Amino acid sequence: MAASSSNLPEGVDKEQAFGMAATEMEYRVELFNRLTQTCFNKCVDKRYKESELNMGENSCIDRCVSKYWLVNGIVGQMLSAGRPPM
Amino acid sequence: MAASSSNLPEGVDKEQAFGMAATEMEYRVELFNRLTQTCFNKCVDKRYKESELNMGENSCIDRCVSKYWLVNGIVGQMLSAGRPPM
Amino acid sequence: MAASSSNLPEGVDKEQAFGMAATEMEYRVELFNRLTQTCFNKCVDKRYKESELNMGENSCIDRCVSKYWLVNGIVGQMLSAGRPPM
Amino acid sequence: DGLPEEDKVRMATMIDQLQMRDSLRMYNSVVERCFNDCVDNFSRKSLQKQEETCVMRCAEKFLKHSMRVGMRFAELNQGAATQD
Amino acid sequence: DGLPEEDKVRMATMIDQLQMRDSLRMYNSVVERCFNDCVDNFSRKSLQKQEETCVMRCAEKFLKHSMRVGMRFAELNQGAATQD
Amino acid sequence: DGLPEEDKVRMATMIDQLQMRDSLRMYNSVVERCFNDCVDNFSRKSLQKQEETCVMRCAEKFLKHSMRVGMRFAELNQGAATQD
Repeated sequence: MAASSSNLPEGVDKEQAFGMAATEMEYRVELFNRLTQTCFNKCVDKRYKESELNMGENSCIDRCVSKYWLVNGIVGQMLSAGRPPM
Repeated sequence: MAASSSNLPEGVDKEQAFGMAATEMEYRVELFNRLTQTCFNKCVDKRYKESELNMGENSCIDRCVSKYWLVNGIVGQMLSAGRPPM
Repeated sequence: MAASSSNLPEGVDKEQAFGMAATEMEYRVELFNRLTQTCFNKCVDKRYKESELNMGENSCIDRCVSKYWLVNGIVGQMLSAGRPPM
Repeated sequence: DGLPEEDKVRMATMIDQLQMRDSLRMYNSVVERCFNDCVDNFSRKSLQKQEETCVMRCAEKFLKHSMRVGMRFAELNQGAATQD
Repeated sequence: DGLPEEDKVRMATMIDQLQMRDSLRMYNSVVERCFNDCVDNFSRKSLQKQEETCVMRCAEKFLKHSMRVGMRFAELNQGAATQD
Repeated sequence: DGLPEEDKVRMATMIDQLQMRDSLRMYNSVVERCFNDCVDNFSRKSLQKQEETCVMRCAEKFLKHSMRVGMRFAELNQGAATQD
């Protein structure tokens, strides 16, 4: 992220802080959205015979979220090994 | 959208108004883009034997747009039933 | 892009310049990302028997990037023929 | 907490706007998904009854799914996940 | 209409920029689609003649499609849609 | 070059933030892709050993792929591409 030197005009660092907070939030939202779409594809019957999730779908969803979270962790570790951390 | 109280510094409400206008426009653009991609997938022959849309494709497109619009309305009603309106 | 008349308040043209620079960067990033995803789909074996790219995959990737670039050029020419250039 | 009032307001506004943008995107994605899964016949402009039913079930199912994922996701974010 | 001149200019600038961003995205998506539909052989770096023809037809077809959808979409936005 | 110092700083900040956003998106897309390609069994909450191996190879392969594409892309941007 570089560049947080000291004698800048005051407004700049503040902009940067707001920008980073927005970037961080966007990242989490995107993670959640991809996880949601992916687990729907993997677990939910697309014939839509009813509007409830049945028991099999519900437990598939729980496990899918858990596994997605673990995969996220593994990939995160690999990426942060190669690069400077955020 | 909460928070449009009265004794804020004047700049904030204006920022908010510009932000909401941008969000609204982005929504419409995304709706149009998804509709366009979806109806191309449903209606257009991908062998590309010519560069014109034939009559069958054209009427499929018209009906596809109409149906997508109706689906958009149904889902919108369902969502706004559960939540506070925009 | 219209509207860069002369007697505007000074801040506006500067905002516009920053905005255009950001738009241009986002375009290049998106081009790169789509190219990367597409060529991975076309060239890389998804069974992941090893973590190296083999020789066949590597030369497929090089040619895929080259062809994607050419397709980008063709479509760009067609679009700019119909519309005012950026 | 040490933030000036003006910055707190601005941060809250930003969060509101990101959430609004996010729900609109989710809305768009549900429409696309349910249209794709439920509508395949283009001999008419209007929806057939069973297409309508399919769309409503699809959207409801997706919303329930999304809420369940949200709960599990929140648990994991708080490190409250249990083993197998 | 009651907006000060400065805000009108800013709004117009914002709309210009969103439209520019949108056309660039559309351009990127056409390239990806037509590449995917038309190019499948990677024994050479250059495009074969029939791949080039396919790409040009694909892009032209997509543009015509997009314009047609735009017209229908505008009609629906204005509530001018007719029945079946 | 003629830009005032303040604008240069602002431009650099903008580039930093776009790059940060872009790497996070790339990260999210690798996770989704490798999950999709490697995980298909949901009888347990934890990853099986061969799923884990698959995910790691997938991510590593994607990163190497991405770096190679980056190099070729940069060459083309500089007009340094050779024929066939």
